[in-house]
Amino acid sequence: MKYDVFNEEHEQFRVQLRRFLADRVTPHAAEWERNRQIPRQIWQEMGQLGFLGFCYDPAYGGVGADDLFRVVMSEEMARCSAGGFGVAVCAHNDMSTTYIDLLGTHEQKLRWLKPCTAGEKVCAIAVSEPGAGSDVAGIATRAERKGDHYVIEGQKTFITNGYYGDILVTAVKTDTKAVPPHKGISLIVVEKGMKGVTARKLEKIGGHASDTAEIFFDQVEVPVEHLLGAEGQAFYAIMKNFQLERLVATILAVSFAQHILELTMDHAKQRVAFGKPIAKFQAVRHKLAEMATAIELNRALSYQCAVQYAKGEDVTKEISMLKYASAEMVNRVAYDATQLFGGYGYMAEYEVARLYADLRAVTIAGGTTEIMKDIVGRLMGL
Amino acid sequence: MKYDVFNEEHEQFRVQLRRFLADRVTPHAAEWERNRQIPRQIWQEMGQLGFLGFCYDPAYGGVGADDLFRVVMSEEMARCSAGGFGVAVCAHNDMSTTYIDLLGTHEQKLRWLKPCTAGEKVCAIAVSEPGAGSDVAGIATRAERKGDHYVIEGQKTFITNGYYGDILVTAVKTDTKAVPPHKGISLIVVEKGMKGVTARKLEKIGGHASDTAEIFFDQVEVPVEHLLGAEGQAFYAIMKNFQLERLVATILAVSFAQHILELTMDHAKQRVAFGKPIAKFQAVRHKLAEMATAIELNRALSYQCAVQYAKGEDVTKEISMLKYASAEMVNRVAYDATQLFGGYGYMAEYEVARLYADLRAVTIAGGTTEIMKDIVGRLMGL
Amino acid sequence: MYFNETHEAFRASVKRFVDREINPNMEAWEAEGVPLHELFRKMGDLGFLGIRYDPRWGGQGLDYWFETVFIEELGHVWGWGLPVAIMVQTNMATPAIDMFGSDFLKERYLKPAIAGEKVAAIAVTEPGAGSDVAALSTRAVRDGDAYVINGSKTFITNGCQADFLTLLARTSNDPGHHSYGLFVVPTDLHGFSVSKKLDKVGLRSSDTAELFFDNVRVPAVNLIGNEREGFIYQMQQFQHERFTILPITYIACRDIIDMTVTYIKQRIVFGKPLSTKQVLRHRLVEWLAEIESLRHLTYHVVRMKTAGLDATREISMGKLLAAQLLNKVASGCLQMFGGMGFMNETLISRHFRDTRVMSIAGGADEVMKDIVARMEGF
Amino acid sequence: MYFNETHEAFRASVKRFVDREINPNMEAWEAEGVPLHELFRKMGDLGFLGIRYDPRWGGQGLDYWFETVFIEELGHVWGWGLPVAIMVQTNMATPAIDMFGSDFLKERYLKPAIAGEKVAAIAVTEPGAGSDVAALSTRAVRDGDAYVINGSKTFITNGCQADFLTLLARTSNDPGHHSYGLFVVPTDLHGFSVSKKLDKVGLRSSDTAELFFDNVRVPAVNLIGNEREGFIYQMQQFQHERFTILPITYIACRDIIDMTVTYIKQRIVFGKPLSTKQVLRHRLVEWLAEIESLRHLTYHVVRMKTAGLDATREISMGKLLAAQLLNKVASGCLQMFGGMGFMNETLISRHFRDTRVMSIAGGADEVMKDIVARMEGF
Repeated sequence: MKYDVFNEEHEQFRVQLRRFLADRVTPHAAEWERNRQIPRQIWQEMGQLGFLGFCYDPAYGGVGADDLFRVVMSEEMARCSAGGFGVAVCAHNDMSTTYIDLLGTHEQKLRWLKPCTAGEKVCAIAVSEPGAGSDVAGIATRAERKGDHYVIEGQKTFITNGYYGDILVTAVKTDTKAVPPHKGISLIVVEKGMKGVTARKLEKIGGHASDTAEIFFDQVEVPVEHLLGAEGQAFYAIMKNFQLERLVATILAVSFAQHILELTMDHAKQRVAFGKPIAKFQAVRHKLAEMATAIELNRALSYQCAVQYAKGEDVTKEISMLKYASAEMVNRVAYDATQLFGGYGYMAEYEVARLYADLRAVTIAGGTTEIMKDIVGRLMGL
Repeated sequence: MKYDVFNEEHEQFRVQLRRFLADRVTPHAAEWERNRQIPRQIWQEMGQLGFLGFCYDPAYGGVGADDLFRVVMSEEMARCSAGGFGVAVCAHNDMSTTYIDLLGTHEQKLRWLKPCTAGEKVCAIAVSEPGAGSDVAGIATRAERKGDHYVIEGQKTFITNGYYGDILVTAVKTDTKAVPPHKGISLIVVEKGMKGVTARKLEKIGGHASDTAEIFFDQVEVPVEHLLGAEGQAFYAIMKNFQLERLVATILAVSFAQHILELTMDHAKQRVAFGKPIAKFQAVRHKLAEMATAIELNRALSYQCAVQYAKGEDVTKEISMLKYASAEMVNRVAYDATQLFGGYGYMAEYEVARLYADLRAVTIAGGTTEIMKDIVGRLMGL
Repeated sequence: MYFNETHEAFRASVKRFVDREINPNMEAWEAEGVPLHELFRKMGDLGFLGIRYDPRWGGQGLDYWFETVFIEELGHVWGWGLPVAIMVQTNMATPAIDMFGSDFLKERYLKPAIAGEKVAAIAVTEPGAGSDVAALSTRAVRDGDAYVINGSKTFITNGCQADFLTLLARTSNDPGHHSYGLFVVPTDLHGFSVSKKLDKVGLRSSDTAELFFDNVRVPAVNLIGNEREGFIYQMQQFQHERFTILPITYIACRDIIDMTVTYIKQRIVFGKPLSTKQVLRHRLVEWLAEIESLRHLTYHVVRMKTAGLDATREISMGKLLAAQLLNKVASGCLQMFGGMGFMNETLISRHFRDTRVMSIAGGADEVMKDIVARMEGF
Repeated sequence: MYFNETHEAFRASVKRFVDREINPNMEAWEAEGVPLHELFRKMGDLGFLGIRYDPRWGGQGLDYWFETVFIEELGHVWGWGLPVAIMVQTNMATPAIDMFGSDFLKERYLKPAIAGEKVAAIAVTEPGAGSDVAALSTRAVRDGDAYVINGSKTFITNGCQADFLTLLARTSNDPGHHSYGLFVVPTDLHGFSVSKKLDKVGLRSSDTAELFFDNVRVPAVNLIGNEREGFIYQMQQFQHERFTILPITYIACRDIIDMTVTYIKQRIVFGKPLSTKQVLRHRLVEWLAEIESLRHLTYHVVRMKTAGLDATREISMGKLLAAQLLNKVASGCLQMFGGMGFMNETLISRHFRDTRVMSIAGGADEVMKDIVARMEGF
């Protein structure tokens, strides 16, 4: 079905990106997964080709593209058969550099945003802590002002790009006595090389190409010029960018699901049991029809949200709905797909098997299903 | 969220219709349900006010409105608290008179379509038979040409408006030897007063205001001028109009669900248990959030389909998806709503209780969930 | 495997009664209501209304297995209104009298209830208080040799025909669970009235009423046990009530599936019987597997009860599973009947209408979950 | 309620073994694989590998209840790879030898398998044939005093370490089920090779292999029973295999829930323990109710087997329910661990990865449904 969402420029961008991914990413995906690392070179290539930071001002290497380009990007990242890669790139592009763009000064943007757009630096957002996930106001990492420095002490966890990345946009408490507490939260750029910053790589169920880290800040001295925006201003920026982050997560989920469906349809048409392709069994056919339907339902609402979001409308409720609905959907689709693949659906050499593990994170990362329902309920006035 | 689907004229139509329904329908709904009949007068009023046949040519009483007016109409019918009424009107407006408009000659339209648009005659579509529901090609009702008449022999069932209605657009086999069999199917207009036509009213679980009948044709002589279109031409018309019928069914389902959600939210905010409104219990809040999410997913895809359908695009696959997804969704929503109403959810004086029974039909009527999945599977190339 | 010859003989007599005295009348009773006194008299004569109760009051003095057999056979009734009416008599309104009542109450109410001479109802729920018993506002105030009762009760099965009610009322303003009394309230007392007969989605062969108590003077001897412990008694009585849905469900679900299979085997669609459709076959099996599990959870409960163990946890789990299964099977089988399923003339439509309430009445699903969660200590 | 003192003593000895010899090693075995010979030798010494088998071959000669105790205790293992490896030895690859094999085969293979001296594997599935056994293409052709086997098998648990395989191969081109033979194939024969060690989503402590047979000459005495009845034997052996998932599931699910409850009780979110969240509490109860039901369906199966009845229908139902429950609980509990659940250092992540296969292996859910549907006659 036609959706009339994207214009010609979006589609051109899609074609270029798709070609790039097919040439430069898909063939190496297995290797990156095995190495649990994405080579630096690929970031640089993406930067050079305009696949990073395209929404930002030309002064910082972007082209001022609209948010629908992010949608195109997410769709393509999900179908390039590189588990974890899409998450890493979106974490850089849509979930962390965005804060520098939103809150940073011209100098800060030149210093950090520009190299991120060029793919020379890899960016991460560090909000989650062992004791505070969705409860952003509850973070314990402190930044104490001492003269022209902040001294940061604390710990972050589940930070995508946190191990191999360069720039950490870090949420800290600059005022522990603020009432309400979220007014004491600020964002400070921490560079990975700084003294007192250490990272521990976490081994995950899936998404292996992307690195996820625990990060420790032990009396890290950061110049005050690393503060993004004003002190205490970060909470609203974080809440705002969560919408983009969740929209991107939704687009990824829908596109992953579509990709899995296509792989499964191919398999079901080829795999013969009891004398016919398994696609000819009603239970299989109906399952595939259900998968396609669930995908289409989520696609329609996600495009609708994307269009409204790009127009600047507040679609927090709908994005929260979608974040969880699409995440649950893609997990269901992955489950059903592995079922239809039979024993092969459990073998790591099959993409659906890997995706089943990779995608388990999506009902959790970026706000759990339960938190999303809490938010939707609140926005419904309950 | 804004959907940018309807223009000002649509919204004006909505306002007028909503006012009419609130004044003339909702207050009498209980009575009609008890009487198991909709008074003739209301059809006439609707006709006079332009709420019937608005899509047809002015020559036959319409205003040549686009199909999105049907969408508006369905939405409003679902929220007027009159169980069965919406189905009766949509059966007349979107599921039966449409064939006269599509296939009829000028004379036929003057004779049957015009009074239907005026609300003077009530129309029904008679396809289903005891032995053939979705299997339209398998109908057994015969129409044998004898001179300038057809002689119809057979039986139809589950015919909405079949008991009190006037005009039956009847699917018959004019050629029992056609290969493939569906090429032998024609549509003939049967008037209820004709000799040999009898109807038995069926008692249903719900939707009581609307009459549903079994109709028997015992050597019914019908002049050949009652044939709509050419002999053997009906199957494709039926398949085509099924798309509209199913789209309307989807819109009804989504709107019913929205209506139920609103009733349930009101209840959940007011009903106190264990010292607080039940809406404050997480299990209740999440349930309501889930209902709202399921509705929004179906709404987004149904609007998208409606827009494309109105443009003349082929959206058979997506409409088939929606037909079943929305029907299952509204049943789930009704189930959950009755649960949240507790004992009141089972008492017939509560609208959600009645709707729970009314809506059970929607996963069956107009093509069962299973048939829809079969169709989707086929259109996916499985 | 689990029942012996005596059980099976008893089963046969219940079956005969269901086949001859109940099912042929269900159509009429659905339309007009059940004449409970007439029916219960017959059941009383056959010993069906006091299976577990002491022979001293006319009971059979049999064990939980016989009760299970009885309830299983009620699963074959063509509709749920009547079994519910019977279960109110045997498992909802009388167990507390049996367990905690005085000999006076047993002689005066339990005995005629067992004999089928008096119809009983259980009056706990109120318009403002369902599961939240602490919100009950019907009060019983001691006045000389009587308690004066004021308030209203709703959703009372058998409420229009009952001769007496087992009624829970607040006897103290203290918070907590020790502020309620359980009373046997005859319905011929001055000030009692049926304020409304309720119209329901289903269960049409059972009457459901809203009751009103306007200074009803109930003799103090009609108090069951201690005037502050009624809530505790009722919680125990609830276990008997909730248990009933377990056996009836796995039997009725099996019947529903059987009649559906019969239908889809003869229903030809696109040239083949509907029963050849894989998705329908698979769906039926999923339900059958749950039915089989529920049966064995039930027998486990029977063994626990027989051994004198507290089965609250298992009964709550079973109530939850049974009610959900029932709704799933009734609605799912209706689907397989296609258009005919929505027509009142098809029995499946009655099952669909009747079963919806099972996840709500007798403790909603959510309440069952709360109970188990609390018992599990989380 | 269902186990006596002897059972409980046996349970304690299995438990001790799991706690001391298995769980402390699981982390290492997940990384490097289990040294099956070493482990099985210990288990053989303790009599764990021949619980039901004839003492003549070193078995314990105990009944199905003891087997159930053993499998239940394996439910406490921290991961599924090892229990699966053990179950292959005791319930998948050897029951047919026990039931239909010659004394020669029992002496030569069953006895050392029971003693833990030989590791067994079951080789049925092929790259082109999973549930569709009729599509099996591995052939065994009689040639003098041997059968010559050609073909390949896949998804073979213990395949890399096995000393012998119980292998199903086509012995005739006739259609139907009487064209297969079941063979005991030692892996040191010429022409046998492990063509591939398979990398899996989970079950990392168990090895899974693709095997290749290139003119492998198996002595004719290694045929189990009749050369045309292997399929029939295998169908019976499947019942032993499929049963194993029942006890292990309800125990493991309970363990998973317990560890999740422990976690959510101490995990504070927005100032309150996560365990106070109603939706989580309710979800846990739903699973507990299914766990309890599955347990009692299982004990029913044990009683049926003990009574010598055919429990194919009930085992198939149980396999279906257990596998689905397992997936639901593992994934649902992972959710409650939040981000930590996705990290390999959290045990729940292993359960999630390991359990996915249970709805696929040993007869997929769909196959179970087809079997029951056929047995039900629809």
